[in-house]
Amino acid sequence: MDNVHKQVLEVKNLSANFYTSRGLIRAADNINFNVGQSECLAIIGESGAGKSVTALSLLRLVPHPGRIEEGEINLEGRDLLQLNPKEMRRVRGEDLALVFQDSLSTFNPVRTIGSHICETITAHRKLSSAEARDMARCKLAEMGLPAERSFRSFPFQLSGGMRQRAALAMAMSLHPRVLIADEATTSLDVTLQAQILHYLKKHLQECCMSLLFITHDLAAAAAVADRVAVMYAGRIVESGPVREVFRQPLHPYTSALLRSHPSFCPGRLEPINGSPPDLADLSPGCAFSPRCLKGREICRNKVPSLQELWPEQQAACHFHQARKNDLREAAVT
Amino acid sequence: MTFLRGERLAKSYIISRGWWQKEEIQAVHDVSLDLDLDIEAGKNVGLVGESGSGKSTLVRLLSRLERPSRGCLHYRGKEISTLPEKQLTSFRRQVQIIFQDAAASLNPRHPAEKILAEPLRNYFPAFSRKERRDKIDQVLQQVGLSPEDRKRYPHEFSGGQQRRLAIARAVIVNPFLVICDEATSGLDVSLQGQLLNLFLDLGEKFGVHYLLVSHDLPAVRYLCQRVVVMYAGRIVEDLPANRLDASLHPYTRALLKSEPRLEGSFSPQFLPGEPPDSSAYPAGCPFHPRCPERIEICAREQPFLKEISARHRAACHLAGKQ
Amino acid sequence: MQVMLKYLIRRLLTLVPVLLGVTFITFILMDLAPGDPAEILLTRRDIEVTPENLQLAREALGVDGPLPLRYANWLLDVLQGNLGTSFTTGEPVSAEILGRLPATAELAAGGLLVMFLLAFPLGTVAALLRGTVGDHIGRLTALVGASIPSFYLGLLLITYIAVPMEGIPVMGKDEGLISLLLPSVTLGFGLAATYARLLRANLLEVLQLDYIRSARSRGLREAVIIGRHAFRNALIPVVTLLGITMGHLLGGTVVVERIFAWPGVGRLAVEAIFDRNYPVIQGYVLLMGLAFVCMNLVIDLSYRLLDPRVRMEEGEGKVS
Amino acid sequence: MTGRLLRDHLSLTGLVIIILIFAVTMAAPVLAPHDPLPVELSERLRSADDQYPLGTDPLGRCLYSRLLYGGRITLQYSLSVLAIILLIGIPTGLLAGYLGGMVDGLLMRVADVVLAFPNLILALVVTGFLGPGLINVMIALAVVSWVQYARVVRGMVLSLKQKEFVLAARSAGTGPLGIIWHHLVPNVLPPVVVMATLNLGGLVLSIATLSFLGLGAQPPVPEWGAMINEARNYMVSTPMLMLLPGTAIALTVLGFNLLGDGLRDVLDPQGFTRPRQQSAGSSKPSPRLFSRRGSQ
Amino acid sequence: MLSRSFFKIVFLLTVLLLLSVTVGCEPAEDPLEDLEEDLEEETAEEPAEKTEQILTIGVGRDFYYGSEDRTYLHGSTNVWEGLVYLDENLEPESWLAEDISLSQDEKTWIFQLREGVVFHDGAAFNAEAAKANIIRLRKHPQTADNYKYMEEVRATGTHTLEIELKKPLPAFPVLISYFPSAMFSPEVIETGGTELAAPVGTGPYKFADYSQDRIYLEANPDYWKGEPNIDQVVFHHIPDEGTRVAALRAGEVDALADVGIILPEQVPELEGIPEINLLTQEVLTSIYMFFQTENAPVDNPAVRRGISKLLDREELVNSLLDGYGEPARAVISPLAEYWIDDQESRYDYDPEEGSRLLDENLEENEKITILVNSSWAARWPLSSIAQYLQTELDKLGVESEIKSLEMGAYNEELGKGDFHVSFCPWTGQDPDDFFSSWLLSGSGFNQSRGVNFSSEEADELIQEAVQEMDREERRKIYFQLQDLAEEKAPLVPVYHDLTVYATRDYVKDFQMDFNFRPDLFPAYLE
Repeated sequence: MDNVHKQVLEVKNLSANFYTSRGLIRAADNINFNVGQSECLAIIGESGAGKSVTALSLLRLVPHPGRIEEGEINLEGRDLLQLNPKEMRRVRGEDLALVFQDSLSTFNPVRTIGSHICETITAHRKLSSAEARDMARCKLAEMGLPAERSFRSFPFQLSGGMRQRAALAMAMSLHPRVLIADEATTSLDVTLQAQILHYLKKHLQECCMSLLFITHDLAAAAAVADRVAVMYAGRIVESGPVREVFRQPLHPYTSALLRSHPSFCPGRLEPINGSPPDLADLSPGCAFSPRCLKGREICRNKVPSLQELWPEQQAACHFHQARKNDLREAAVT
Repeated sequence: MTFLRGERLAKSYIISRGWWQKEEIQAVHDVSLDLDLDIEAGKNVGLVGESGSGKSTLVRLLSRLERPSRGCLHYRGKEISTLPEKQLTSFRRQVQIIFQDAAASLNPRHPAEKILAEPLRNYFPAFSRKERRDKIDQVLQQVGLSPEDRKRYPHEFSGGQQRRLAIARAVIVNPFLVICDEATSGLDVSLQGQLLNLFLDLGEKFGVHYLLVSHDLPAVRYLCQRVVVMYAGRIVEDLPANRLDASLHPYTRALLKSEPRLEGSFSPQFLPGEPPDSSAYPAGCPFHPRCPERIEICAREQPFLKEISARHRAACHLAGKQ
Repeated sequence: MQVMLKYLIRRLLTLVPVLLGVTFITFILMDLAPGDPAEILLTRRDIEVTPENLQLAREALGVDGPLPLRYANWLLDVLQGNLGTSFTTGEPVSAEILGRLPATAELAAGGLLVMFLLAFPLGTVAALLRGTVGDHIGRLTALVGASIPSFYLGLLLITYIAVPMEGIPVMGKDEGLISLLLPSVTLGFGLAATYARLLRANLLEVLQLDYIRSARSRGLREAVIIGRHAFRNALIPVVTLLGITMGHLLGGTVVVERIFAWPGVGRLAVEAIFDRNYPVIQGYVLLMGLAFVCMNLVIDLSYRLLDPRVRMEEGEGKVS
Repeated sequence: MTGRLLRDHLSLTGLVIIILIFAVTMAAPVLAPHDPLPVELSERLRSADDQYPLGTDPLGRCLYSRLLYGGRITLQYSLSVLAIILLIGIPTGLLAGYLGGMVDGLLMRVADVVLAFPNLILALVVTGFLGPGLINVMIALAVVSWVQYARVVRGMVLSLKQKEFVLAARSAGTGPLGIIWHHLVPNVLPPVVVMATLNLGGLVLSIATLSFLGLGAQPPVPEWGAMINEARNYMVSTPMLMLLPGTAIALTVLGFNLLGDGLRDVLDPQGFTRPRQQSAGSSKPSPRLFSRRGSQ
Repeated sequence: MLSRSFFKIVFLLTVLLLLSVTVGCEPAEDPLEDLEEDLEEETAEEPAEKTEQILTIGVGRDFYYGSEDRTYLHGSTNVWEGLVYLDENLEPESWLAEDISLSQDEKTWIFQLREGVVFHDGAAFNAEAAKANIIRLRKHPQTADNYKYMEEVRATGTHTLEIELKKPLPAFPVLISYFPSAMFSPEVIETGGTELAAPVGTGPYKFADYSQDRIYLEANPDYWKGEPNIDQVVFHHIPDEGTRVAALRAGEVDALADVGIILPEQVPELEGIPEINLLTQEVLTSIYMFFQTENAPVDNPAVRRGISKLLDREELVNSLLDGYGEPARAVISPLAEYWIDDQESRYDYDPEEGSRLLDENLEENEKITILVNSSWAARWPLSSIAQYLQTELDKLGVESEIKSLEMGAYNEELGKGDFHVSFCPWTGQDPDDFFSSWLLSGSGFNQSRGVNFSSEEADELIQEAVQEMDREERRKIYFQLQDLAEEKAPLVPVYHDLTVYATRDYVKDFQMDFNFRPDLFPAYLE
């Protein structure tokens, strides 16, 4: 993997906890990753794995009753967790933008698409409303939307695909450094998903933007990402270049995921048994151990740490760490 | 004999706008579809289409939950589209349906036991209480739940378990055909995999055939031998799943191309524009505004589904001409 | 705008059967009233009941002939603004009611104003302080407020506020705006409680919606988020409730007017009911029915102004 | 479900208030030291003592006894009205919603017309025509209120009818009656219970209001609203006469409101009984981050 | 932001309400508003300059009767005057007639009218005008009875009016005193009919306007006694007794003056307030308990007497009325002392006797319906009395039911005759007034209140009494009639009213007479 990517966003030891009536929930536990310029990092995982909380943590928008415990979020050298609320507000939308899954609820139903984009622009830039409007129309057109009509439309008047593109236009209206797409293509039909993926990729290259692509759709991640991080029960269990990870998964969870998906599994599927763990009631060891076919004694007692097992490919698994040397050898030969 | 055959089925909804103004919305146009359901023709049939393509309406027509506005529905050679509910007992038992939203398809006020007993009581009134109970226990186990779950209410199950319960209700009466309306869409990968395998297993164990309605091509390909593609309320292509690569309709090909893949650099050749709204389907070939291969005739004339080769039908002016 | 106009026309047309129903009920009330209205009229006026007098009175009241004919006649009269004459004063009912209508309208407006002045700050503050002691106290206050019968509240206000305090009138509407104070409070208080609760719940619900999160993620100021995005959307269901409230409000005026000797139609109606002054009751019911229907129409229209989804549905937008 | 209700302090308070008021008023014949009706002029306006726990009213009747019996009457009549309303409203709504067509059209027209009048006003007028008296108040309130239930139930049925579980039941071979009885009724009832609880408070208020206006309870019947009306001239000299029944009404209504509010959260999460926007719902509940799962 | 949405809503609502106001047709011009504005302006501006004095009087009933009524407005408004009034001894007193005399044949009454009196519209008051009034009153259904013995009315001089009767009638001046001889300008009298176009009288105050429960009166500068002190008088109808008193306490009305205007139970509330003068006045009003004499079991006089015996009038007056009243000992008001015989009391409390009478004459399971007029109950404690009676009946095991109805409904119920007992206030002038209203077969109140009492003996005696020229003889006949009333008891008196009324302390020389008519002429504000 070439190292041309200048790191734009570096996340270190980020933890976000929820204090609920059912106890402490570690929704994001010691998360580390970085995203380079023009790079796309996909975070994949099943629902409840902590992907969305991680995304919201980056913007410091973890909903009540959650809060960020510790860590560092470096955006081009600034630690976002050290900023005061006003500075943080300037960062949101301007440097870090977010696109949600459900574009219908992203927009306030009683305001036009245009007014949403304009208010985003004027919240950060000192522009006259006419200038803001022009800018907004321009952005909509860039997304292949009929600018004037979509500008004046209410969210419910646009079809799902158009709306998602409008949401994308809104997020990109200020040329953010990093775009976080939280399940942005999930509920769309394949052809529409292809459209969105197309626009995302296009902007990635044209605007020197970084993309944090959060999804549970392995195929979409595979299609768009340069690198991928797999989350399970609030932790990153594996990360690495997308092809390596999908071809040769190191963590049993990753490989099980792939074997559950008809696109990646040629024969009969071998889905993971059981269901994702209850975050409020995690076993002390590896969270995947109860479902893991390779689970051992140590897996149930000790949390494995993320270690580089392969060039640029890391995994948190006792089993593989034990076989680390074997792997290295395999690589050499 | 064809198990179920729809002939020129059409469904339109009347939208009332006050008491003098009505508007008719066509959800399904002149759809002819036969479900032979043998190994050769396709034991399991996949119905693929994007949202708004009319597949859900077609499902409701085929399962006679709604009456078609036009056209006939033949069940084992017998026209049933106008039969009263009372004479549909055999059909109802043979054709079961699993909905996308499992939680909504389970009465929140009934425990699992009661949910499963309901079809048994209706279709097998001769069963004794004990027989019924045994049957319920057995099916619960077969779908991966335990007999202890009998007393639990739907909201006490996880999403995956709710789906299993819905499946159990469908298969408990030994149906011939189970229609799965988006039954695996929007689920986590592992759960989706589990359910797909469960379908396969039950298919073998009970001799159940499936009509899998989905927008998820990989899942359809995994489970089905035959794929029917819908667009704008019409069937545009109908072909064996293993011949998908040889599909002739540009829409089917676009669908296949839109699918993100790991292999090869992904540069989706995405379709321009939006799927048409059911209130205003374009004239001519409904796909022509988005079609990369459209020719002059496409805007004028609507192509009909024609036999290209054995078990392969397509509705495209270009199909079979190359 | 044309969509709006079309909608308005359509709504007005659908009102026709409702209004026919309303008038029919009103008419039937009079017709089914126990006793012979002609005889009642005579006894009311201390006039001897003789067959000749009865016949004269009957003709004057138009109470002979078969029912549909009488209804048609009555409806014609009503359309011309003729609601008959009051048994007690002998004045035309329409004049009597219209003369008192402004007072009732003032009262209702005052009640609404009080309601909003109380409900908005309360509801908003409670929502923003969610979960704190202040919120619980607010919720309890609101519930208690909604539970106090308005007649009781009115009496309490008279005894403990109006009488001891100089300058706050006990009754009537002679002192200008200040006279409106206590009746409005009595009328608006209970409703304010309901609205504060509703507004709080709506704000809380809206505040946790995705588009609020989206607005935050775009770096908008909190004031803009609450004002522009949360508040307006939280108001939409409030407007829906207004229709029901109008009923409570109109009903409430009856009680409040009686307690505060407010010279409005409500009091006139109660007196008429007690007096079996049927023409006045009939006029009142008709008027209230009309007013209520019209108000609901206006509320509907304003609802459409607030919520483009409803506005567009029939016109340009898609069909759900 | 009950657990959740009991955890909420306010609903619990409501429940306790209601139970207490029910218990106390139903036990009135045991608890009341005096007959609430006979006039004893020599005992008039006595202040509280051993014989009269709360003193006497202007006609020398024990205020405490009258309060107890008054509550009994209020509750009895409110419940009776509610029973009538439910017995008429629910079946009508179910049938209209399920059958549609003529029945539905007719119901909706009737509802439109009845609902074109403010509730209290219509009740007032109907009572006016029937003549004063509690029974007539009861009839008037029932006439006026059943429509709302029918309409709400109809609306619920219309929405439930499209729900997958009803379609599934058809597919499971259940006939119309079975669907109404097994699938619609159990799902319609909980929100109706909420509505009824909240409505009970409203009925208590309506009965008291009509009695206060002189249309309801006739003397010497000790109804709370009528008692306030009788006590008005003693507002300054003997305020207790008015304050006690007033507080009693407020407390009862509060109890029902608290309980109904709590029940709504438990029994009616879809919010059928809450006024909200019509078709296009912006308030699609956002997915909870951590929903409770059953263990597997 | 908050406020913008908020004001939008408020604006919408305002529009909505305005709309509701303008629904139908435009509200008629409101002369009252101008007047009110005038009043407000003038009171508000420079209080030092004593411009206009306004007296607002709270009353418990509407004094505005309208054009079809005999007098259009109640006499208490001081707008009109009659020919004759009564003095404290209930003897005829001159009013618009300076002098009343009787012709030789005792059949013609000669009224010498006051000179220099003009109606509010400027028309002169003279014999012709009076004649026109008498002709109208005779035709008017409400007063026809008072003139039933009249043969002819003649204007014999400019100010001499002669009324010829069919037979001698010593009580005629009394019979037509106050209301039945009300004089209105000939201009407003409908020719040949009975309606009045407007209440244009001769009194110290002129009618200005009626609106929203208020009668607005202006001083009549041309009043024959001189110009009244107070410039404007407003009669404000406040039906609710609590509101009335509250309004007086808050100073919104300057006086409460009418019969029964303040209930005895409200007196403690007003006592001890230095700004309020509490006054009492013995009035001609008495409270009666009457029976539907055709309905079993009260068709039996013994039952009626029995029920009457159950009422402890002494206790009732002392406790329920706090002493504001006089326990009745005769059917006639004690003000008419002369006509009452010296018997101690005809209506004393005797529960044993009552119980015996009821025991003997009442069958099992007979239910007594007690009707209460709740409009009156806002001025007299009729409902309490009814409940008291109910308790007393209950003690004897007699079941009863109270029906409380307002005026209109009450009258309907009386007409239907579906009741046994009811209570009413009644104000009489002279004994004949009482007997011929209540005991004469088919006569006024006897019929309209549903008593339906009929007795030939009574009829004869009443006829006889009214024609008896000898005062002493006449008195004896009335004693006989009182015996008969006691014996038959179609109605029994409960108590005689002692009305409590009140003014703010700055209202001076304001007094109500036994007819509860306040004399507004001398009154002034300090």
